[in-house]
Amino acid sequence: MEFYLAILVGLIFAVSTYMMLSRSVIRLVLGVALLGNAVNLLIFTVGRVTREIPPIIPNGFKGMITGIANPLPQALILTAIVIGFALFSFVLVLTYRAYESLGTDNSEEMRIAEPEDVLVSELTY
Amino acid sequence: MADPNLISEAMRTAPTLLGEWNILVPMLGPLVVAAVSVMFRGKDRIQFSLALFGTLIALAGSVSLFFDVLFNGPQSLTMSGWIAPYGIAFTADMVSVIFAFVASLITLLIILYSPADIDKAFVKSGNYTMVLILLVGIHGSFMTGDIFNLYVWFEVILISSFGLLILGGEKIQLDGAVKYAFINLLGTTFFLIAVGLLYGITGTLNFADLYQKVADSDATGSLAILSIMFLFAFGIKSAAFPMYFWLPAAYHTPRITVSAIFGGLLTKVGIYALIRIFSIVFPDGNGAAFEIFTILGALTVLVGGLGSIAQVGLRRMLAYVLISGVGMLMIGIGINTPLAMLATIQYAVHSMLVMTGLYLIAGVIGRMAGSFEISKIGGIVMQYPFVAICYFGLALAVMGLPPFSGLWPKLMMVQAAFMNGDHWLVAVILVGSFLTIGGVGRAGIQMIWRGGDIDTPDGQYEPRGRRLEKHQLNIMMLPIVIIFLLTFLLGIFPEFLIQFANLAAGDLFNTDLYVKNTLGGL
Amino acid sequence: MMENVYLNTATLIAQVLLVSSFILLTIRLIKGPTLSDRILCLDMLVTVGIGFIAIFAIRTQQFAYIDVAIALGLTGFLATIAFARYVMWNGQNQLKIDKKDDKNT
Amino acid sequence: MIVELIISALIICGALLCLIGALGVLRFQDVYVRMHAASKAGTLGAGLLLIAVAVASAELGLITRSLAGVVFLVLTTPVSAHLLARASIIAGVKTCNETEINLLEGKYDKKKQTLASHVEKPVK
Amino acid sequence: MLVAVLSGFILAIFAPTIKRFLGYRAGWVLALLPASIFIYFLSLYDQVMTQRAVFELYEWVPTLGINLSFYLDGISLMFALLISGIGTFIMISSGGYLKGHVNQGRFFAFMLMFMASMLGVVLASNLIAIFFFWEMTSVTSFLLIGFDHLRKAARRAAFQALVVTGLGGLGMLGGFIILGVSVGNFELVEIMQFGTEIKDLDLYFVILVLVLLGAFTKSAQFPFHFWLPNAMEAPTPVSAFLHSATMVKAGVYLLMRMYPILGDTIEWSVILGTFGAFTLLSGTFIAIRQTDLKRMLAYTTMASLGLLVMLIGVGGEGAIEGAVLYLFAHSLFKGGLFTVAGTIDHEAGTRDITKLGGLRSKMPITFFAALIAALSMGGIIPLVGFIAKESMYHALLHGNNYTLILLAVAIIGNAFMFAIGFAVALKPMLGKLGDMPKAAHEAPIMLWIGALVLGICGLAAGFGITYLGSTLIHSAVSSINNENASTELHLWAGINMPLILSLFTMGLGAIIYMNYHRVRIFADDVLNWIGWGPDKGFDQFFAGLLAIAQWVTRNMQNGDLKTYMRYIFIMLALVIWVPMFIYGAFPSIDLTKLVTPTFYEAGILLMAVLGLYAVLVAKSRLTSIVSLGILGFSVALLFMLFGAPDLSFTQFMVETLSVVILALVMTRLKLDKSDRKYGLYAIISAIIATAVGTGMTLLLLRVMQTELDMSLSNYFTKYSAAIAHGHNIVNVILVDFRALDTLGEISVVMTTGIVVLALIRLKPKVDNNKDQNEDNLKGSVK
Amino acid sequence: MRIFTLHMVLALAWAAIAGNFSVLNIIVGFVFGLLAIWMVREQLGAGTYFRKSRRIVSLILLFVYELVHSTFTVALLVLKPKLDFKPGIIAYPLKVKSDVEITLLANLITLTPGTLSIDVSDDKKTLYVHAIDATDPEGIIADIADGFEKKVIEVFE
Amino acid sequence: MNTVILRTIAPALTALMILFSLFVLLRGHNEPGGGFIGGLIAASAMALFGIASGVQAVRRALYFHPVSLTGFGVLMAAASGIPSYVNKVPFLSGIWWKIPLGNGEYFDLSTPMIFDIGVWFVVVGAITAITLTLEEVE
Ligand code: NA
Ligand code: NA
Repeated sequence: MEFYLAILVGLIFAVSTYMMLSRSVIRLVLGVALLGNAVNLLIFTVGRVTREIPPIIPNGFKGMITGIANPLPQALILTAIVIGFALFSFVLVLTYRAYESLGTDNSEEMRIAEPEDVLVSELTY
Repeated sequence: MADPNLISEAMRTAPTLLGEWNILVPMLGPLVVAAVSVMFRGKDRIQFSLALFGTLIALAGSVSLFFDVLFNGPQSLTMSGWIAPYGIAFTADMVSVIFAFVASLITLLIILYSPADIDKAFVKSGNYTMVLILLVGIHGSFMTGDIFNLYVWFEVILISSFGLLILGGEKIQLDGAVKYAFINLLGTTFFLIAVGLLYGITGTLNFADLYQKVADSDATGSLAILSIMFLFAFGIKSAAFPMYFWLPAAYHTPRITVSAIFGGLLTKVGIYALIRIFSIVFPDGNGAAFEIFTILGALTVLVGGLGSIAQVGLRRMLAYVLISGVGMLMIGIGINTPLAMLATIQYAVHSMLVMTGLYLIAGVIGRMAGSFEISKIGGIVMQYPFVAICYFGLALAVMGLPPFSGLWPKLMMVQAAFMNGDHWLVAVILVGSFLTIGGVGRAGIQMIWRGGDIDTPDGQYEPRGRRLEKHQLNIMMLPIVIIFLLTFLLGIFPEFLIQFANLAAGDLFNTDLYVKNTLGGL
Repeated sequence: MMENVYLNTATLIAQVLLVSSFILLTIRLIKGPTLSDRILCLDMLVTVGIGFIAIFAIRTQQFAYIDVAIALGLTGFLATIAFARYVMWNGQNQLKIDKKDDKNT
Repeated sequence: MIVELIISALIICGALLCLIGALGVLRFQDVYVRMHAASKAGTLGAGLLLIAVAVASAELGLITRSLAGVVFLVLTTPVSAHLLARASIIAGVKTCNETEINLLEGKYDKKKQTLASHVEKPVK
Repeated sequence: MLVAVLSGFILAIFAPTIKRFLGYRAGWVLALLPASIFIYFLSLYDQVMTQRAVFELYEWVPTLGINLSFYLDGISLMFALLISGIGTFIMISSGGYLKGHVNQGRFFAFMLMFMASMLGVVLASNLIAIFFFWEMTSVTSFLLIGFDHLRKAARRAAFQALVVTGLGGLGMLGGFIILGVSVGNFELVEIMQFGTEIKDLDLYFVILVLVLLGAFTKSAQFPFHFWLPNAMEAPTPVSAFLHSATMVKAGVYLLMRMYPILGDTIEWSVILGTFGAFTLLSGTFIAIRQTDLKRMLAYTTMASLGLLVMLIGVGGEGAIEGAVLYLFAHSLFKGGLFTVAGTIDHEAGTRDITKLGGLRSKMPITFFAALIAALSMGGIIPLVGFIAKESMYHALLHGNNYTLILLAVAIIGNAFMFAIGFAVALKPMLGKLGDMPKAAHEAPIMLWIGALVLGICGLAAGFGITYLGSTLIHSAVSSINNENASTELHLWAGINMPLILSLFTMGLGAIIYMNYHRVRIFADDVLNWIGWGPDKGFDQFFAGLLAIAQWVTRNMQNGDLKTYMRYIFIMLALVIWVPMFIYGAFPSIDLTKLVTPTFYEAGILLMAVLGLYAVLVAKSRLTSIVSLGILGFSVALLFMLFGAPDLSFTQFMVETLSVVILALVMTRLKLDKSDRKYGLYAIISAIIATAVGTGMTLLLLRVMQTELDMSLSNYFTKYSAAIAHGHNIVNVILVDFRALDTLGEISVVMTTGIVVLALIRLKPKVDNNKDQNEDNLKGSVK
Repeated sequence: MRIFTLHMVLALAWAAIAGNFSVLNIIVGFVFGLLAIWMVREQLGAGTYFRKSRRIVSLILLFVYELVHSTFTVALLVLKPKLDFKPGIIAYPLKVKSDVEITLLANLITLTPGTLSIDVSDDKKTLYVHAIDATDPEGIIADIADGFEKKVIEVFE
Repeated sequence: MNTVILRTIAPALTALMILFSLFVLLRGHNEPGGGFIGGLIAASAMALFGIASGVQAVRRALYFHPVSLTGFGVLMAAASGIPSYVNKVPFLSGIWWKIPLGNGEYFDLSTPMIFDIGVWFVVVGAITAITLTLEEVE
């Protein structure tokens, strides 16, 4: 099963990369969202997958149980999802503010921080 | 209650002593204060006091931890009562505490400078809270002994740096922030990917445990890829070639205190992580990582140096100087000998201090001249000779000229490179240093010595900027003078730092000590 | 997992049906043609998803999953509302919008 | 045994309804008609499946939660359908060619964002 | 000696204060320091003579084995005496020369620091310490040259000096470190014990070149000489100090110091000889074209340095003796001449030799001082310059064919210098009164005292040469050669070949002096015809560097996020693929062992892929967002299928909230253009994307070939319910086992809250389009 | 409402007496409480309480019936090879006044055969309804008016 | 959005969601759920409330500024590590108390639970702050 998940992970990475190579910052944001999914799924896959049995210990049971899904990657992903969501919100709002302020979501037109004339043209002392 | 036998096999049973909490203080102190300051958001009066308080706690914690580590060796505390590698361990060795101390000190200085730079509206929007959170993330990164936990602290740093960067919402900031945000987000994401895959190979997250598991692993090919991926991810964070774009795009856009924090601290955390990971997880580089370090480092030095020559803006120039310094650090890590690590740590401390100082003084200069454009700045030595002296000293420091701190790490780095047989690196370090002289020197000559604007005729001096009020200048100059004195003292009494940096470098090569402290002699 | 033949067969068939529904809805989502159609598909997808979770819970006897279904029932609706809000706003402000690009406007 | 049969029937019916709903969404001509398929077949289908869970799980907490799930579905689905339909109308999403009458046409005032009431024409 | 070196620095700090209290007379007071240092070194004279050297060592950086050690032998003693002695007079004359200048105090400070640095260079005996002080001289001379900083030329000159000497210093550092590491010691005394071993090192040539780079740049050897004449922008006392006794001699000192360590090899003689000879000739040739007194002197200084370098290159006792003598003589006469030039400038208001004339009667003392200095420079008996010349001719005569060529060079060079020396000293004094801006009269004592004393010293040295030769000079030569020299000097050695050559030189010089104007025109024409020189070259070099810098910066940092992203993702692809190829770390997939997915797993995977496809082909951004919802939904279902209810739960919720926020934001955007991209760029993007995607898949598969160590998860499973009282292991990990992660994570979430608020709420009041950078300067204290 | 509160108090009291606050026990308490109130319905004036309860149940039953019915109607349409129905948007004149009633009615309409509420006019007099088969608008209006609207009014009167 | 239907139904749904959120929060230790998920549900509730009834209504309903809630949450989570200090165990160690309810039953209070509630506050506060702020942007 990991094999198929790995292919899906690769596909998501590819699409995410393609999106992030766009001019439109909105597409970049979507690329970020996709990337988050890809990474989460990657960690999930790398923790090896088990079908159906959640890492929840049945009531009254206190010892070691087997056959459950690997809980650690799940916890890590949970953390990563929430962080990813927070950062996603940020870049989204940032994009919005950049759009509002710069009048574009086209990254090619975002040249205020780095205009053409930032370089010294001749020697002076 | 649970079976005592079970508890004794799963948990730490020895009582936790008061002193052991010390390792938490630099992180937890500012966090609690930051949480309080969030609750009092909008009350600008107490924000500054809280920030000062939080930073002082962090500083006090760092200092006390420093001595603890100095006298008693590396310190470790595994959280939540579990034993490492299952719980998250904080482990502090000399490297951590040196970085932690300098970071706290710099933050304190910047906080002291802030009232002269930060508007009320900024304070109400959480400027100081973000600084505190940044400090939390930085200290967390320095102390943690767990690679996923490191990722979390990196995210803490990242989000607070985003906040500081956009505070004010100017067009230029937003533009810079867009570039900064996406590239840095990718950096941490790649880090997370690498962490995930590393877990997939070793099944563990704790540094000390990783040290053993990676060494025992026969998945050398995958580990080689991962080591380079870590290098790549932290390379983005540290602004190494060719992943540094975000830095020149953004560092000149926010308030000067923010530039100073960024310049002084942020890239160094990436460097710290590289040092940590490549001393514990991949101590023998697992392949070609160290060669890549030196190659990228060399390119970074050169590109940074060239960039600093080409800039018309003071802050932009400093950004490139900073990048060049990152290259030096990368080179040091790549050489990977005790001397090189000593040089790296020494350089890191020097660079943290000096870059902060330079950005802060750029703030004074910019305020004075009404612009950060070098061609519009002039006559500083006539208006404020004291400012000129400070700039001059910091510039010398960053160029690596005596009698300031930059000389020594450069010297050690050259020595380490030569001793390691990397003769070409000697050339690169020297050329890089030369380029910095060209950039920083020429900018300084123009800003300090020239009469006024670029068109000012010879001998005519026309002050252009607004005169700073005296108390404002005093607020701004105090931290700068402290940094100036520190870099001067480190220039003439380098041994003061070198002895500690040497211990730190020793710690980095004495991995067993770290492992033993973290895993409790397992 | 389950000893009962009827139930086993039923869940199996149901899963086939639901997965088919997913795919059909996805096809409609890709085809569009308007944004509203796509949103509708997403909304329906969530509804079918709730059913899917229910079947899954029955099949695996892991009833813990039911809470996920409930949450989905509560919040899937929120996404639709947000999108609807966007569509409506877009309709109200179609002043500068290039129709070639976005068919729904 | 009977319980299992009931569950099986519920499951099959629910899943079938979901499929029909999906098919309707795929087949129908415009978004408004598709909404009929989605809101009715979908809700009943998913509802039946949740009821199946309620029946299958002998635990009271689960029963109540499953039924609560049904209630939530019934509460939310019409609202989202209403909002989406309304938004589509405002956004100018055309009804299909087969549409017999459209009394909403021209009732929305986009500037004032108001919807006028329908005035009955004099009795035929 | 430590005190002697440091006192200069410490006094420098207080110099401005002292000046504030005493005014220009502070010069007298401050001169007491170099004077007492001079006396101090004189007092060590006997000790040096008897013990050959005095050594002092302080621990400095013990970790690195670097000491602050001082070593006083003949050569360093001679330099120390010259520095402090001449320093004394320069301090005095600075007092007068800059009388009334607002920044005189600063000037004193710089001078003192400079002097102290120079002392450090010549006294230090640890390579690193030498380097430290060496760079200090670069820094302080930079400050001095740029003292008149409001003039662009001064700024440029200072920058040149900094860059050129800085470059040299870096080279020297490299050389020193290679040397020190190769022999395992940085202490000069120890290194000198190594003898020929060093010359046999593989890296000998590298060390030599690097150290010579340091020496040549400092000593203004061609082609690094250009900074020196430009350094004339400095006030005259600086010129005198820099160009007579000290800074430029640092290079010569270094060569002398290194002579026993690196010298006496073919490489050494050829490089030093060639560069020295070329510098001598070009220096004189350029000097003669000048009309500015100071520039003339500066170029002759360059020539003299060439001469010295040439002699050190030749090596051997005779040549070294000649070099030491010439160095001694030069320090005295050049110091004097510069002071004279400064005095004339100060009194007449010009340094233009074509305008000056007839000052002899107005400034008799100055004239006298000038005359003595010129005589010494011309090498006329009985001045010390004469003996120096004799000595060097003697040495060059007794060498091989190569040294005979150098002899010819030396003769021509000396003849020119003879002419120039007289031109400087006599032209302004003799003839009719020139057309000068100021009515000149004799300068105050502070200005001429230095020149006079130096001149008299030169005279005295000439007469006392026998004594001097058996003591100071002997000692210096011995220490350079690292063996006891057989120095024996006399003012009059009888009529011999060197004397004849000397007379020939003077004759030639006299001819040049008489045809001075014609020669100058000729030199001018030639140099104009060449049209290119290192001075222009410096600008061209920097322009070139700037062009490279611009090119690199523009191409790397073009301001376009898209480009940056492309670099990053190309890097990512390389990071995965290159090592994968190198290590052959491809996954091996056993298709027979693959677990077949159930139909519903396959269906959900298919749905995910369809969702991705929809995202990709979506024409509008909103369609992409909705399609993204499908992917998120599929991933959540996958989590559920593989036993992760918490993840599934969170994923659903986050997906929903993401969509809500996206829709809220999209509502604010008026996106009016299609952002689809076609053509080459899309293809490149697709290639990069494919490389990244497949790379990730392969890497992931490869990683999963290893057996996963489940010990962590097993531990969590074992103790979750038993000790941590929680049955949901994932939750227990989050709030107990790894609660610290969660603490960090909620800090992120909290910060995101305030950051987003700040982002939306805090907007600039006036969105100034013109100069955004200016807006950052608005902050104020309220 | 007053009686409903009493009802809840009784249910909780039962749980307290039993010393068991499980959901099951509270439900049991609720049923017993209902019985108790029914016994004293006249004293409490709880007649309407029961009438209302009955009407609610009746509404729910109608709804379930209509939902199932409507689903099958739609299902038939979906499965029919040819899509030959004539959809349309009709205006339903509202009799109900309050927001809650309107909302309830609109939602019920959505879940019933061939109709889907689109929007309510600002004066709350017209409910625009999309009908999947709008060949007979009057019939649909009459169905709603006699069906759901009547029952809704009853519940809320 | 200004529609009668949504406006009418939203408060009920919001209340239900909050209730569900608390339920998910409190049982997270043993079943799927916990502070994050609970917080996300509650935040969704707030978002819904905001969309339906306007931002001001939510602000009034919350009484505290949502950002203050996040600060409180972090403080609470961090504070849950403090009893460890007293008990001489490392930071964030789980400590369980049985709080007697007076009738012989006990309420299980634990530091992990306090921690999780802190998480809940943070998530609710931050996301609500974001959605509300976005809602009210001009
Ligand atoms: Na729904
Ligand atoms: Na949980």
